[in-house]
Amino acid sequence: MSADGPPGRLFKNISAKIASIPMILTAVVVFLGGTLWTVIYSFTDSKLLPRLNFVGLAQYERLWSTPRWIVSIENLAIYGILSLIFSFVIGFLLAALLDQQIRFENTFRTIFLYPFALSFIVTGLVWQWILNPDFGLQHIIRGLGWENFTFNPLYDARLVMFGIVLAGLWQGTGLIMCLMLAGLRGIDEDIWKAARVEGIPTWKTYLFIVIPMMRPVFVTTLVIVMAGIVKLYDLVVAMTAGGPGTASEVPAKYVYEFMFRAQNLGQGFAASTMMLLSVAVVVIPWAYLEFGGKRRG
Amino acid sequence: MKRRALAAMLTGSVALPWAASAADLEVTHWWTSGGEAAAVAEFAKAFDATGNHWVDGAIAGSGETARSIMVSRITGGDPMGATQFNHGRQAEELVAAGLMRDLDAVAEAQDWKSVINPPSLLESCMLDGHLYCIPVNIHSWQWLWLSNQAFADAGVPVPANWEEFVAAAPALQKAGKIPLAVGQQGWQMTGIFNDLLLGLGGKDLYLKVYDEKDAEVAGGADVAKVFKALDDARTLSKGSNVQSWNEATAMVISGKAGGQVMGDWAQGEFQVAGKVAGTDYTCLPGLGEARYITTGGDSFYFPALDDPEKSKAQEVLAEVILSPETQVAFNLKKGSLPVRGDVDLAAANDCMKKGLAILKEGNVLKSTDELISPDTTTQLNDLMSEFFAESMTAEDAQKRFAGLIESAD
Amino acid sequence: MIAQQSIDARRVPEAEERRVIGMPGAARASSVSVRDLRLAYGALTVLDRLSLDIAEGEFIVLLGPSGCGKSTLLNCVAGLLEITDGQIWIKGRNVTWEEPKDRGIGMVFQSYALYPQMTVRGNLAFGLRNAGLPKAEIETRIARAAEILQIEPLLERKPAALSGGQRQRVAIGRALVRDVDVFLFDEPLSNLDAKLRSELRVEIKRLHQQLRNTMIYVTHDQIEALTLADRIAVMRGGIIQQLADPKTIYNRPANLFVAGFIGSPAMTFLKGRIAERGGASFFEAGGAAIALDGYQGEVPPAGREVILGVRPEHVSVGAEGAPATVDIDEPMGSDSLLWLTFGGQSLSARAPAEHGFGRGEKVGLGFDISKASLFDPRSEQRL
Amino acid sequence: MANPDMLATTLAATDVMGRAEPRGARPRKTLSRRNVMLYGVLIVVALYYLLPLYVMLVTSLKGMPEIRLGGIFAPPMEITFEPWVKAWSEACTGLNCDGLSRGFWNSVRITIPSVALSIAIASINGYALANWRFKGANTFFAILIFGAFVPYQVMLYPIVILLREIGLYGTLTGLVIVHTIFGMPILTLLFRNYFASVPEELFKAARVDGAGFWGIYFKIMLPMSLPIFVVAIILQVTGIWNDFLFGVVYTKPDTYPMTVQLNNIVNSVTGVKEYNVNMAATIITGLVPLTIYFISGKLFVRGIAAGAVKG
Repeated sequence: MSADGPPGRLFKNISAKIASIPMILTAVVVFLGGTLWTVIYSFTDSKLLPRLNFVGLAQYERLWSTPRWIVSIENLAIYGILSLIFSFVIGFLLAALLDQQIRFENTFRTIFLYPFALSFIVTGLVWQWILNPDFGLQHIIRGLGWENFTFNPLYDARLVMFGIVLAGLWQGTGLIMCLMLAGLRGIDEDIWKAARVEGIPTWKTYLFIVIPMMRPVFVTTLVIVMAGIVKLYDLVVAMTAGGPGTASEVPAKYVYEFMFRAQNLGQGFAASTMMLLSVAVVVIPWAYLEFGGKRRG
Repeated sequence: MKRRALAAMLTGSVALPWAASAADLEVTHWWTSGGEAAAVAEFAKAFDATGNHWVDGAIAGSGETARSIMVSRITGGDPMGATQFNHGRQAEELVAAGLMRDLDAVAEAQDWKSVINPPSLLESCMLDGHLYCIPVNIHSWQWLWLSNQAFADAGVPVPANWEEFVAAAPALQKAGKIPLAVGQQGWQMTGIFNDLLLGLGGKDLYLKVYDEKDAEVAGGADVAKVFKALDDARTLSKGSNVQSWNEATAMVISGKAGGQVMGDWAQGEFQVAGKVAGTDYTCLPGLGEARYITTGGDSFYFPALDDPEKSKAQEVLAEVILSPETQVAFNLKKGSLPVRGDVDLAAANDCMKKGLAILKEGNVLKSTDELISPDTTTQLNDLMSEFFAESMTAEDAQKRFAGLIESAD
Repeated sequence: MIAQQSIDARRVPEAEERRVIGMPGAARASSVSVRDLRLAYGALTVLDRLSLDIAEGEFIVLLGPSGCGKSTLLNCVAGLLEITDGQIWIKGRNVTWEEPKDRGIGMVFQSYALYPQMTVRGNLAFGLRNAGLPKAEIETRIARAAEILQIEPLLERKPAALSGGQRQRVAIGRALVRDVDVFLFDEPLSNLDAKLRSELRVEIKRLHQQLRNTMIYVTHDQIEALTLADRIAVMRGGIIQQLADPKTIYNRPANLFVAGFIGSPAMTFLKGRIAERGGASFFEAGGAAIALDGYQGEVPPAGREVILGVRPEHVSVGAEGAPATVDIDEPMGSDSLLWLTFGGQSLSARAPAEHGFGRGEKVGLGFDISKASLFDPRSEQRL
Repeated sequence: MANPDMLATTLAATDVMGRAEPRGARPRKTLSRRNVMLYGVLIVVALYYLLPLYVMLVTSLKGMPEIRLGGIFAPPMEITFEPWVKAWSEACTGLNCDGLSRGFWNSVRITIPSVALSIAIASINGYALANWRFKGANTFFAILIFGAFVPYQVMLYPIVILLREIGLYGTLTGLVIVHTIFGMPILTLLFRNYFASVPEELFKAARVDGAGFWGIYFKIMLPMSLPIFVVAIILQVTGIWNDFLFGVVYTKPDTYPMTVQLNNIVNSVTGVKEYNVNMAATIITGLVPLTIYFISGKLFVRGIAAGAVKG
């Protein structure tokens, strides 16, 4: 490079830029381009094939007057809130328990983590079976003498989302536990000593000292958990196929089915757009603040 | 030509002109249950006998899963050799976009116009005067399948129509049976509704609602009766904790459930299980009420391909599928009716013969697949599954149904 | 500003006395020159129009509290940070836009920054291999550096198997093998314990005397600065407050900040005003007065408010002198630090270990005014 | 956020791998009430986690008649491996009755290049983002993170069109690209965090030593990134092996992955559901990711510690 003046802006860091081309292409062409494409076609009356016959907001009007969409949103909210709370609480508690210098830590950790290796299809299938009232849990417990025992979430519209959360947690908390455990191990040993010297009870140390220090872990975990929640689809399909009725419908399923089953792409794209926009509005500014911001982290 | 093709199949000879160009043809379909798989094997066998090779692209689950994959592949520029669709309006746009090839030449040569019965089947494959698909079978929805054993256990005679069935339900329940087996999927419930609509309301009402899309009628007193009956069906289906239709059928086969409202494809399951119509189970077309059936069914579409050898093989496949021998073999296994009026179905069982008789009488109507768009169908399925799962009143359901018909396309 | 004024006063090292040992090329003329350097991140300006000239073979220390910009300046010289404006010259060459490797520098870091997966030998060889040197040459250089730093027995070990002091020797070795003219040290001793620190400090000094390379050394430890430097640049807020040899910095700090930052125990500051009696100037505070006879600098006119800065060791405690009261006695082994009240203000003084003064005792103070400083309270500059 | 620079620089370079030892409050070694509670809770929770696996295993070893008798938790009275044999080599989908065996090799063929490519690209992305930030890089990264939240179903159609336009639809390459694209957000995040936790001075030292973008990546960063690579490999093998949607949409019957066959077996019902075969098929399909977990569990935690703890 010439020593006489600054090199051109474009050629600064040129290797890094070249190496980032796949990322830039993915971000711009797939995620941004795909989103724009979806948004544009959501204003059309595309049926089986996309076509640019604009119909204004008609798809959105229909979307928001469809009970199934409303149910889907509510279900996602229920699932999201429940699985966020429970996976964080359970994941953290398990991690805290494993962090007590116990024996067989590896064994326990493997047991908690293995469901994560299975696909949602498998998880859904097994839990559908365990929760089946005719030969699953309810059947067994009734057989043990509690004749009136009723636990039949998958065929009860009011309880079905809880059944799905149960299976979702079974599969997902292991990873959360792992992340939390890693976070706990990253805490300086001196913090524990200091807390003990000052006579702060263990639970308080966790709550007011350790957890605030684990913020980066919580951020990463939140990204992973939330990304999983928005995408919720396979588990529902495998466990209930959206039933009973439409009681366990979720937005991703609505999108998929309107695009391919109802052959109403426009409607599917409108639903996609609502999902994408709500995600974009929350995620992009947050991601920029969290990961952009100041200097190299 | 037809004779020669027939001869080729019977002898397994490959020395015929069109057999000279052998090609692998991938055929996608969603026929994966026991009876279905046995039936589709007949197609494959016949096609392989022409020297070509049937590459099986079965996708299990339901038609919906499979259809999304098929549409993706066709629009993605990686089409299969042939694919199943329900005939009707599902593939309309693919044809319009020029992604499907026409079969005019084969149709001409084979004189399908005069052999396909009812002719309406072929019509629904036409667009702008060209033929784009071939119907492979006639499926009718309007059947009530009853387990003779369940009724014997309950100590009541096997009912002969819907009213009797409803009346017999308490006895079944007392005997620990579930009166009506229903899989928890919207399309199965919509099927029950449509059957009740045609069975209890009759042909005119059915057409007023679905063909003319008369919202007033849909909200009127006649349809209200149908919804009342649907309410009964809902009550009778309590405790039916299965998802797919064949699991529900299995409940009837084993005598756990009294009956199931399902299309004639359920027949295949009874057959695979070794049950005999009349002695082990009873079938009531039109639910034992009005003797009409709708002629839905499956058809095959042929995506436009660049490879001339494969294009040729497509024509061979179309021809083979519609040949009388394949038709007989296939439909016997599948439990559906052949699309040709000129084949002999002596081997058919009781139930199929009942269907054939109705077909002969000409009491056939277009299926909802042909009358309303998949979009409307999906909304209808949602409504019905909500109705079955929740405590929605019949009145509310009807109100939404009327609204749906009003905006239907 | 201050930096610019002080440049002219820089001390020229006695180049003719240098004995050249070790690295060939160490005697080559070299100097670093930073011209009007500006570094800004958006609206935030970290370094503003900073200039600094370093003579060949000079050992310069950048000293200041954390966040003063000293490490940033070093990184700019190294080429690890891209500057916003200005120029950097090394050995008469404009290297402003050159890669670090092309600037002829070697750098030693606080955390040693040894490549954990490579052996010590691998660490030393890495840069040379990147430069495409022949194998034999690499071996020669490593052997020589290892000899100078006495790390020969460690060559085949991984960094994880080394102690902190050993790691830092290796880190220095990595700069050494590059055979460069300018060494940059970024707080190299901060991670070591006190004993090791003083050992390595001596070693670095010896190394400099041996090699006579230009060295730029960043630290927040004034002892390191005072012991090592030919010249010290005291920095705050991205600005060089004073650039001078250690003696000047110590005795004639350019402003209040430098005065307070340098020296341990710290300089005491007394607020007061100038008075004049019989042609002599006095510093007056709370009824007490100190004669300003022999002050090294310009004594302002009477009536002016000033701050008097005086180091504890330049205050003598005895029976006679300016009256003060003993508050606290801090014995420090070799001597004692006395905290006194003088003219209503607090003042510290160094006294012999066996001074015999008790708490509350009245004493008299003597001041070595030639080593004291007067500051303008508003501009904080030395007068 | 805690200042990561400080955190990173105070860590000696060799400590970067993260710790694997417990560091919580120390329990007494005796069989105290606390320990009884601790292990009690852990064992109960472990049972909850093991229950489904137990059910799967037990069921897969039973014959159909025994399953009909009910009692999904009862151990098999008569152990039979027939369901396993059937699931592996006999179960039918449509006309193909070769069970999962065919899909297994397809899955291997899909998984290996997809895992390799996605990790290669994501690690370079993360490295560029952490150590060589250029103008606009954060904007692209923010979009990428947004991509992590995009349901696959939503992007199915645009990707069909994209692949069609570049002529890769229906090819293995196309599928590998799709997996790479959808694996990129989370992996890039992990790698970026990991590389950011490597002391900056190490990176600076390497630059002074004359190593460039690729030199530092291959000679400095890669050799010290084993834990995060293990995490990435585990996540990707699991994700790609278990993928159904892309596998079925972007391939043909000849190259269907194992999950598609699993779905076909599980959902093709011949009258009565063959639960034992289904369960055997399920276990067989999950065997590869499960094995990887069991083997590298400890490294996984260490890697996670390095990739997620430092933000």
